Formats: sequence, structure tokens, C-alpha cells
Amino acid sequence: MKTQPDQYGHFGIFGGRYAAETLMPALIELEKAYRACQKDKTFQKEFEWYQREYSGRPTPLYYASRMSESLRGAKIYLKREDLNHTGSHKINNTLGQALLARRMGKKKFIAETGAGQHGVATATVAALFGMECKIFMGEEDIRRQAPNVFRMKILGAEVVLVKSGTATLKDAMNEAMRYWVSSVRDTFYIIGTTAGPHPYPQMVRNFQSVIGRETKKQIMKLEGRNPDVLIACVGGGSNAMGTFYTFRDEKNVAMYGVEAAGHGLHTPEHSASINGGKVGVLHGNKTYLLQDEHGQVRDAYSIAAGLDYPGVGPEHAYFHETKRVKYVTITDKEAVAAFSFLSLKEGIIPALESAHAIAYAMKMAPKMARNKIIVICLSGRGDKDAQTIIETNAL
Amino acid sequence: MKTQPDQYGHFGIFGGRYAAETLMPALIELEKAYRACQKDKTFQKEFEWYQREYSGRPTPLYYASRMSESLRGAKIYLKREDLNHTGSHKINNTLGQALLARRMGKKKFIAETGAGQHGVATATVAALFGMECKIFMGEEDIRRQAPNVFRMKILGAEVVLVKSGTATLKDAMNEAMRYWVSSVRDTFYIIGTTAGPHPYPQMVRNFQSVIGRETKKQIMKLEGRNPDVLIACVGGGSNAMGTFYTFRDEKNVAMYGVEAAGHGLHTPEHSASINGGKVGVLHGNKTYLLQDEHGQVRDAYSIAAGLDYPGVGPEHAYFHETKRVKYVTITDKEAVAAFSFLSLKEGIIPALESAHAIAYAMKMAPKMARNKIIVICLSGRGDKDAQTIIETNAL
Amino acid sequence: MGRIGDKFEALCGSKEKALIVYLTAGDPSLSVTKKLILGLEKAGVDILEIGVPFSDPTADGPLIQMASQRALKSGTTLEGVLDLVTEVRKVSEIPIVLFGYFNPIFAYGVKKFAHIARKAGVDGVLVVDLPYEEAKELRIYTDAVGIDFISLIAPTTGSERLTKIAADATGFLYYISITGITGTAAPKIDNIKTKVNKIRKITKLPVAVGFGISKPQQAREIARFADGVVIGSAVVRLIDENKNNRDLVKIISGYVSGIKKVLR
Amino acid sequence: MGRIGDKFEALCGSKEKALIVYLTAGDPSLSVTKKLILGLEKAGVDILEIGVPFSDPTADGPLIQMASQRALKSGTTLEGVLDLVTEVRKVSEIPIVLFGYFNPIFAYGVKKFAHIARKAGVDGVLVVDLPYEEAKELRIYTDAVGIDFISLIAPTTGSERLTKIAADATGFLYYISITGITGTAAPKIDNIKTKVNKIRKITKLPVAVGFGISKPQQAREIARFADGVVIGSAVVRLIDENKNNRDLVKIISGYVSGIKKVLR
Ligand SMILES: Cc1ncc(COP(=O)(O)O)c(C=O)c1O
Ligand SMILES: Cc1ncc(COP(=O)(O)O)c(C=O)c1O
Repeated sequence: MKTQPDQYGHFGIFGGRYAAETLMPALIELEKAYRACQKDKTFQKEFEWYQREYSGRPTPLYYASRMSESLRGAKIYLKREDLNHTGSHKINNTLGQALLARRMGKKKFIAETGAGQHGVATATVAALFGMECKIFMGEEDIRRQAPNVFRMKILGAEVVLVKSGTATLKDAMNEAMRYWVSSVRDTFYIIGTTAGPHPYPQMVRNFQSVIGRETKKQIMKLEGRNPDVLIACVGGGSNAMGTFYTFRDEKNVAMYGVEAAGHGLHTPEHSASINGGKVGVLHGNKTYLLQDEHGQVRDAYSIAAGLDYPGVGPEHAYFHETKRVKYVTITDKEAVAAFSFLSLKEGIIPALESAHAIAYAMKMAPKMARNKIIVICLSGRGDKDAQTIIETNAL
Repeated sequence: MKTQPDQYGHFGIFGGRYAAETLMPALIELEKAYRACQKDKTFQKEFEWYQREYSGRPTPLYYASRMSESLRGAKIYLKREDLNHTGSHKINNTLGQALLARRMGKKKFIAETGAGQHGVATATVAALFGMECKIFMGEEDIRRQAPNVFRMKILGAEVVLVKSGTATLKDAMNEAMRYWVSSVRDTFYIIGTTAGPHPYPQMVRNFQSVIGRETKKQIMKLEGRNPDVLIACVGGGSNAMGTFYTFRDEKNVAMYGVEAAGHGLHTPEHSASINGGKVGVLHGNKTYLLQDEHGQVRDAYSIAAGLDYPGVGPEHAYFHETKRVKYVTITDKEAVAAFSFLSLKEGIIPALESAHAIAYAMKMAPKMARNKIIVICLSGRGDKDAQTIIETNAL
Repeated sequence: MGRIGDKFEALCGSKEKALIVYLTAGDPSLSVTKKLILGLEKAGVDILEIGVPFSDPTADGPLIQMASQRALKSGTTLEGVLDLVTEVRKVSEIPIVLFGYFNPIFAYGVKKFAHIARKAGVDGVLVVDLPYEEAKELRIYTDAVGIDFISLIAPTTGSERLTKIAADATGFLYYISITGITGTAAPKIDNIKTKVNKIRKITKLPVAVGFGISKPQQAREIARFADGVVIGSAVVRLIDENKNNRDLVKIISGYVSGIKKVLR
Repeated sequence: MGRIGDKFEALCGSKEKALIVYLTAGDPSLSVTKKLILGLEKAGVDILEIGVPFSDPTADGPLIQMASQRALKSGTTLEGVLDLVTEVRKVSEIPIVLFGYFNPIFAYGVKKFAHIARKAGVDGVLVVDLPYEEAKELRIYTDAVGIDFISLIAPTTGSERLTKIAADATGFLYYISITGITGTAAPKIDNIKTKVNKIRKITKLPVAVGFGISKPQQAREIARFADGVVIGSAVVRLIDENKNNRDLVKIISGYVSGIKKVLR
């Protein structure tokens, strides 16, 4: 496959840098700094040190025997991103960006957050490196995700309540961008997924690609071969891209990105940008978007707050278009059943986001032969969702 | 030092097997089965597999540079037990006991829990091995630790509300023992700390001793020598014993067990069994106990629910008596300050239990030379405590 | 031989079986306990088990747990219980076993305990959480002064262990009729019989059966093969239900003599 | 040259500076917007920026954000805005720039947009999130039909980049007077002057200054060195405050002519 993106951040027709002029110089500066770090062995060593010593990498590739046996099909491995410090893959990226920001001499971090996982991961690295930190979060999400709000505050971050628009993740990102426009000189915007203007999608993908690199090494050691299938949930797409990227040129590895179908694709309540959206431009890049016929962006919905975003990373749009990855959907109901299934079978409570990937594996595995191998990216732990599950009486 | 305990489980004058006759045969059977597993390489391999692949061991020994620098003294390393699956060291022990129970053909687990960490760790291994599971928890604790109650339920465990006595950990343990007396033939009681009748204190210590073994290996690699000081919090004493045990014969390693002083040792509201209690017999062993002059056991108190126990493991009592370990105390207030300090300096939110160890290190480190080394056992993560901290407006 | 041995011998002579009754000292108060003891003796009770309340009675069911809590609330201490026995001894020769957990005794001091208990007129001790392996630290003092150490045998106790326990036992052996805590399940008579017969084969000591017995019918059946029957929770419940009744002693005595009748 | 170029030439001749006014189309409704446009023209406004509302206006402050939301609620679409321009063109020759974000245009179809916008009488487009690097996909169509592509210059834009942008710009250059979003901070006149003079050195195009200007005093000072001044949020606020007032058009016109006065 051709190296993506091009120099302006385009993955095929997707991606790019659709940003306000005020931000353009900052984005270009960021890109330059990032390129320098990519080539700098010291930076890479530093990054690896923090991943290993601070976040606890490598995360295990765990053979889920009880899950596999009860589905009577493929062997299922779980890539345990839930074991990272702060409880999800998000820290892989925030560590990378924070180290980059420190190199660039920035003293302040901002970030948007929906579920609060990225907010916590950002507040965490801000504390770790002694930076000021503001986290933008929709009023509605602040209410839904109180425990993560507490965590951010304890870590010293200011949680900025966003009331504009629909007061959820999309608006938090709008507000973060507005704030960034006003503070771009000393502030580093830590975007939480493979979205945003170039170079974010590429940079986040690269920081997250440790997931796939480790997986490859681990499965080679365990099974002596590539997995047959990779499955990951897709919100903005960072855990999925981190899982897929290493395997992109391995023709024998089928990949499935799982979007949130919420109450169903036939309803307006879902977050399936690829399966239920159209190409458009938002938050600095061109990609699939949930939008009405007039190009107004629609609210996303999913029981998993971290999937509740109306766009998707541009590289995913590209992988969809080139058919490298198959994008499928899972409803709230299926995700909740998978959440419970994994908890009961393996003693691992998955994040509701990750439960979407589990749910899809539950559909696929029984149709596959026993010698086939599925790897699921278990992007995060579900402690944060216990309340939601109990409240909705979903069990 | 002489090998402890003796064949009846005595550590000096402490420990033993002060249990009802109905349980004695089960305890003897357990001991036999455990001895067989200790010698069985397959068991050890299996245990190590689960620790590595499931729980994510080894946990890092993280050099906390910002903490060290801001205290201007010894180099501080954190043994990151918070990164274990389920968020604390408790899983080290429940994995070991669960594997043992499976060997013994038991189909049902019971456990007591206070903070809910051991309850979650037990419910987790019950799910992992497909066992029935009942967790005994005081009514008061169920109220205080709702998120952990949800987690246990999601994992399929039945949470048994204990109303007797003061409805906290001590009573949960009483009730678990009562239930065990009635169900001892098919039920395995997974005790959560280095307490209970022989062989529990020794067995739990051995399962937890992976903490110290890893620490030793890691510090040797990092610094080429033993640490000067080990610090760990002491509830029942399992994380502390797990940390200390490997180093017990290394004369150059000073060890500090930190008890919870709650509102102060001069008040009745603390959990400092060694510093504020007397020798007595409870829950199957002889040890230091909080009790009145008539031998009635007193309520323990600490802001850290996991330290809120009126006894302490008998081996700690022995280490106290033989002066191998120094037992010190930290108040609620100091622990909360340390909780906040570590969160802000390192982006690591410690469990309030672990914050007691952090707090003591904060007192010691500044008085030590820069080339001295402190290792703190960071026994668990503080997500569970965020609510407490915010509610008490403690920050 | 002490009062316990004498009592079993006497009963044996008259082909009676022993009625052993448990009550928690200090529930509702020590003075009421004293009245109850004297009433029980008159009603035909052969041996008394006087419960020393403990904060953490891990082998007891809800009824005795609550009785212990009430007793502690009313200020009952081991010292108070020993005083009570002293008082009782002024007017009664009924055999008395102190029943409880080790910590209050340990806190009081084991040596002092043996000395004072003997002086007060205590005949035996039954310490739930002091099994065979740990008993020595108390028995070196109680054996010395001739206080019987009543040993428990559980349904789970195997033959080898049983033999060891029986070999060291004094007074009588107490067979726990259920795998469980006090007063919770109804015992299965056939199982008890099998086990009691097994115990008989290896010891000459009397064997009493307790835990979960409340009805004359059960008592009668058990008395066919055992030397005594222990009634505990049932009495404790009756005391609690009638503690404000002027006829408390009468009610308890009535119940108890109903049981004793079937043991004659 | 189109209406925009003509207008600046004419103003230059009369030594006037251009007053450019922004208002969000459809706030409170398209029919009111039409009345406002005609009123503004009469009040002396030289160029109109008609905001096409978007759900996610990331470069706008609260006032224009809320105006966009109101406009969307009232059913405003890009199609409706183009119809509005067609209507206005029947009676007015005031230069009109459509101001907005790319997605509504992209959803409408860029080629179709250029075609219809030209037919409707649109003179320029200013797309906030279509910087130099991404502009081509729209400009291949708008340039072809002679619609000016108004480029933004920010305080953060460096010299090299400025040169590239200016080289490709048409209509006029829009200098953003603050590092921030619309209508939030008061601009620092000295800084603006330095930058505008820099821009002048590399382009012959007129330079207008906007973002955060609301007072005649600010407008006057900026007009000393710039070719035009953009008033946005201030007008949007006034419209919202008086939307139920029969004299809405009069009030807005009054405010605007007060500003225009200082630019003559
Ligand atoms: C655990 C977890 N998984 C997945 C996601 C979705 O993000 P992404 O698609 O970028 O991996 C989130 C976002 O918060 C998350 O918390
Ligand atoms: C995180 C943590 N640390 C420490 C403790 C105290 O237990 P122990 O003294 O057995 O390590 C607990 C108990 O729940 C705990 O959860």
C-alpha cells in the first residue's frame, strides 16, 4: 500500500488540514517538531521508557480460553489495553504528545473528552510533566461520567464545562479548538483520537501503533503466525488504527472496525459514521460524518460515551474506501450482552466501547474453525461503566 | 531468621489455628493441598502464567522522579501494584487461592471484603474459573463502596449484605466464617489478607511475595543494589508482607509498615493494631488486636476502607516483636495530603490505603541522602476513592 | 472427679439422660441470669452452659449473636460472669460450664482465669476457637486446677483426629450435630447416631449432642444413643421474647422441664 | 473585476474606508435578514458578509455560535441563503460575501455551489476552515466563475506563508485582528498596524480588519491604516437584542451608520 498520508495529510481523498488560518502555523510547527522527534532516537527511547515504566507496557496478549470454548469456534486473544495506567489505550497517545509538547517548550495542555478516558489520560501526563491542563467536556457528559471528572480534578486539571451545541464530545472538541485558537502560542492541544487536522491523525496513529507491533510479536511467539482476524471498536478510531496499522500490508489478516449502532442504524440514534454517514469536513479533516442533507453535523449516540462521536479518523475512511478494513456495527444491546459475557466468562470487565469489539467477535468466532485466530483489542476497562450498566438495568 | 511459621502456623507466639472444630479438618486439608502445590512445578507454572498473561505481571518498579525531586532527598521508586488487573495487589493472592481451590475440586468461593478490592479480585477469579461466588460485605461498606459492589455483581458474584455487629469488614469476616462452617465441604474460603487461621497467613504471604521478588530483581537491574528502605501500608498486611518477605534476611534493608492512625492514636478512631492494640485472638490467629480491657474487639476506623481492620497478620506481629520491621502510623489527613501529592506530582492516583505508605515516605525521604533508595509498595489505584476525596472536600 | 463427672454417673445410675442448657450470661442482665440459673436447676436441668459474651462470635447463629450483643451492652464481662458463678455456688451445686471464645479469657489472663474460675466454682470450660492444637495454653492452667476442658467434635472431624481429641478430653465430649453454626439447621438424627456410636467406641466419656436442638421429639430421639442433649438457641430466643414478662423464669422453666421429661 | 473590486476602487477614489458588516443569515429568519440587508445598504454599509449557519462553528465566539443555532432552528440552509441573495440582487448591487464553514458547501456540491452562487449574485466566499492548502477543491470552481476567494491572515501567519496566501488571493485580504475567535477580545491597534503594513508591502489587494471590533473609536483607528473594517458580533448581538422590536432595521442601521461616519 502507498504510504499515507501525503505531505498535506491526505489519506486518499480524506484527511487534510481544514483548519482556521490562526491555527495553520501551529499545525505546521507541530508537524515539523513531530518529524524531528520521529527521527530522534532519544525521543523514541524516552517514549518507550514511559510506556514501559509508567504505563506498564507491554500489555499482555491474553488467550481467552473460556470465551473461546464457550463460542465453539476460533481461538480468541485479547490485547489487554485495559491494563494500561489509567485504564485504556488513551495513555499511549497522551504520553507521546506530552513528550512532544515538552520538547516544543509548551507549558499548557488542553484536550477534549467525552467519556473522560482521554481527559484522564491527558490530566495524567500533565501532572507527570508538571503542565497546566484544561479539559473541555460537555455538560451532559460531565453529568454522566462523574467519576472521571473527579479523577481529572484530583490530577490537578481544570474541567471546563461546555454548554454550547449539544453539550457532548463534538462540542467539547469545538470548544477546545476555539480555546486553542485563542491560546495557540503557548498551548498544546492533545487530541485524543486519530482525528483532527494533519498531523494529528498520523501522529496519533503512530503513537498508538505500539498496540499492533506488540500484538504481532506476541502472536508470533504464541502461535508462530499472524492472526486471521483483528477486531477493534471505532470511535474516532485510535485503538483500531493502533491495532491495524502494523498489519496493513499483511494480506492474510482480515480486519474489522466496529462502529456503534446505538439503538440501530435505522434510527437516528447511533454513531456509525462510516456505515451511516456521508463524506464531509469537520474538526480539521475530511472523513465520514453523521450529517443531514444540508451538511449540518448530527448528534452521535451510543451507550459507550467514547464512541459517541459523529466523525471517524480519515485513515479509517480511506481503509473503508480501499476495502482494506471492513466496518461493521454493533448495537447498544449487543454491546451490553458482550460486556456481561466477558465479565462472566473471563473476569474481565471491558469498557462499553471495547464491548462492541467483543460483541462482533461473538458473532464471528462460532462460524470459524477451531484453528483460526481472532485478536480483539480490549481498549479499556469497564469500571467507568459499571454505574451505567447497573442503572439501565441492562444486565 | 528461623523459618516461620512452625508446623501449626505459629510465628513466634503469634498466628496459629484458633478455629472452630468444624473448620479444623478443612484447614488441615487445605494445608496439605497447598503443600502439594508448593512442590508442584505445574502448579507454579500455571500460577505464573495467570500472573503474567492475565494480571499483567511483572508490574513496573517506577522511578518517581518528580516526587523524589520535590522532596529533595532519597530516590523514590514505586512498585506499581496498581497496574494489576482489577487495580490492586489483591489479585496476586486470589489467583493463587483460586488455582489451589480448582485443584482441590471446590466449586464455590466465598470471601469477605471491606473496601471491595478483595471482593472484586475474588469475583474476578471466580468468573475466570467458572465458580460460584458469594462475597460477604458489611451494610455500611456496601453503601460506601458502591462502585465495587457493582463490579462484583457484574462479575456474577452474589454480594451478601452483613448487618451483624458493626456491619463492616470485621463482621463480614465473621459472617464469611459462619457461612464457611456451614458449607465447608464444597466451599473454598478465599481470605484476602495475611490473616485467618493457619495456613492462610503463610499462604497469602507466599502468593504475595511475588511483589518483593520482582522488586529485588528490578532494583538490582536498575541500581545494582538493595533498596535502603521499604515502605508499605498495613491493613491485614498482605501487600506489606508480599513486599518485605524477600528482603527479611537482608540486614541492610530497613522496613516500615504503615498503619492507619485515622483521626489520631489518641482517639478511638484508628486502625493501628500494632501501635494502638494488644495481643489477642481473632479470626483464627493470635496477633495484635484493637480491643477493650475485657478482650472485646473494637471497631477499627480509617478513611481507607481497606485498612479498616482491627487485627493484623500474625507475621507482622512477629516482625514487630523481633524488631525486624518498624511499624509506624499515618493519619487520615496525612494520607489525603499524600494522595493529592502523588496525583499531582506523578499523575498516579493511589489508593487511599497506599497513600499511607506514600505519606510516610514523604516524611522520611527529605531526611535521607540523595543516593539513598526508598521503594514504596503502591498497592492499588485510587479510582475507587475519588468519590470519598471529593465528598469529604479533602482536597 | 468433679461435679460434671458426678452428674453423669448419677444420671447413668437412674437411666436418665443429661439435659444441658445454654444461656448467655448478662442477657438481659446478670441478675436475671442468676434467677434463670436457679429456676433452670429446679426445672430439672442437669448441667448449665453459661455463655461468656464476645464481640465476634464466629460460630454462633443470629440468636446467640444478638444475645451476646445485648449482654455486652448491659455491661457483662468475664469478671462479672465469674462473680455470678460465685453467687450461684452459694445456693447451688449444679455443674457449670463456661462457654465462649478465647479472647476474653486471654485478655483476662489464662492463669488468673483458671485460679478464679476454680474458686468461683466453675466445673468446665468450652472454648469454641481453641481446638485441640491450641488448647494447651489454657489447659496447662485449667487442667491443673481440675476444671474440665470440654472438647467439641464436629461432623467433619475424621477418625484419626477424633481419637486424638478424645484421648485428651475431660468432662464430656460435645458432638456438634450439624455442619453449621448454633441454632440454624435441624439435625439429621441418623447421621448423628452413626457418629456418636463411632465416638463411643473410642472413649468412655459421656457424649452430649448440641447445635440446633429445640424440640422434645428431637431430644428424645437423640437421647436414645447419646448421654446428653444441649439446648441453646431455643432457650435464648425464649428469654429474649419474654424478658419483660414477670413470669420469665416460669416460662423458661416450663419449656425446659418439657424437654427434661422426655430424657427420663 | 467584480462588485468587490469596484467597491474598493470607488471608496479609494472618495478617500473612504470600507465598512464590512457580518450578519448570520436566517437569524431570526431569512425574511428579516433580507430587510436587514437592504437597511444596512441604505445605512452606508459597503460590503456584506452573510454568514451561512453551521452546526459546528469552531472559529466563532458565543454570539455568532448562538446566532448560527437560531438560524438553523429557523430552518436556514445554504440553498435558502442562495435564494436570499437572488432576492436581494433584484433590488441591490451591494457586494456580498458568503461567510461560513466548508461542510455545508461540500454537502451542497462544490461545483453546483459555484454555479448557483454566481447566478444568485454572490461576489465572494470566505470559508473559515479552508486554508490555503485545502482551498483548491473549491477554488477550481469559484475562481472559474469569478467569485472572489477571500483569504484570511492571522496574527500567527508568518511572512513566508503570508506571501503565498497573498499571491493567490482575490477580492481583499481579511486580517484577523486577534488571536482568538470572533467577538471575544478587544484588538490591540498597534500590533494590527504593524501586521497590516507588512501585508501591504507584498500585495496590492485591499486589506480589511475584523474580529472583535465594535466601537466607532476602534474602527476609526484601524481605518487609518486599513482599507476596511469588519463589524460582526456587535451587529449580531444588536439583532438578537432587538429581534422583537418593530424598529429592528432602524436600530441596526443607526448603529452601523454611526460606524460608517468615522470611516469617511
Ligand atoms: C476504552 C475506549 N475504547 C475506545 C474508545 C474510542 O476511541 P478510539 O476509537 O479513538 O479508540 C474510547 C474513547 O474514549 C475508550 O475510552
Ligand atoms: C489497595 C489496597 N492496599 C492495601 C490494602 C490493605 O490490605 P493488606 O494490608 O492486606 O495489603 C487493601 C485492602 O483492601 C487495598 O485495597
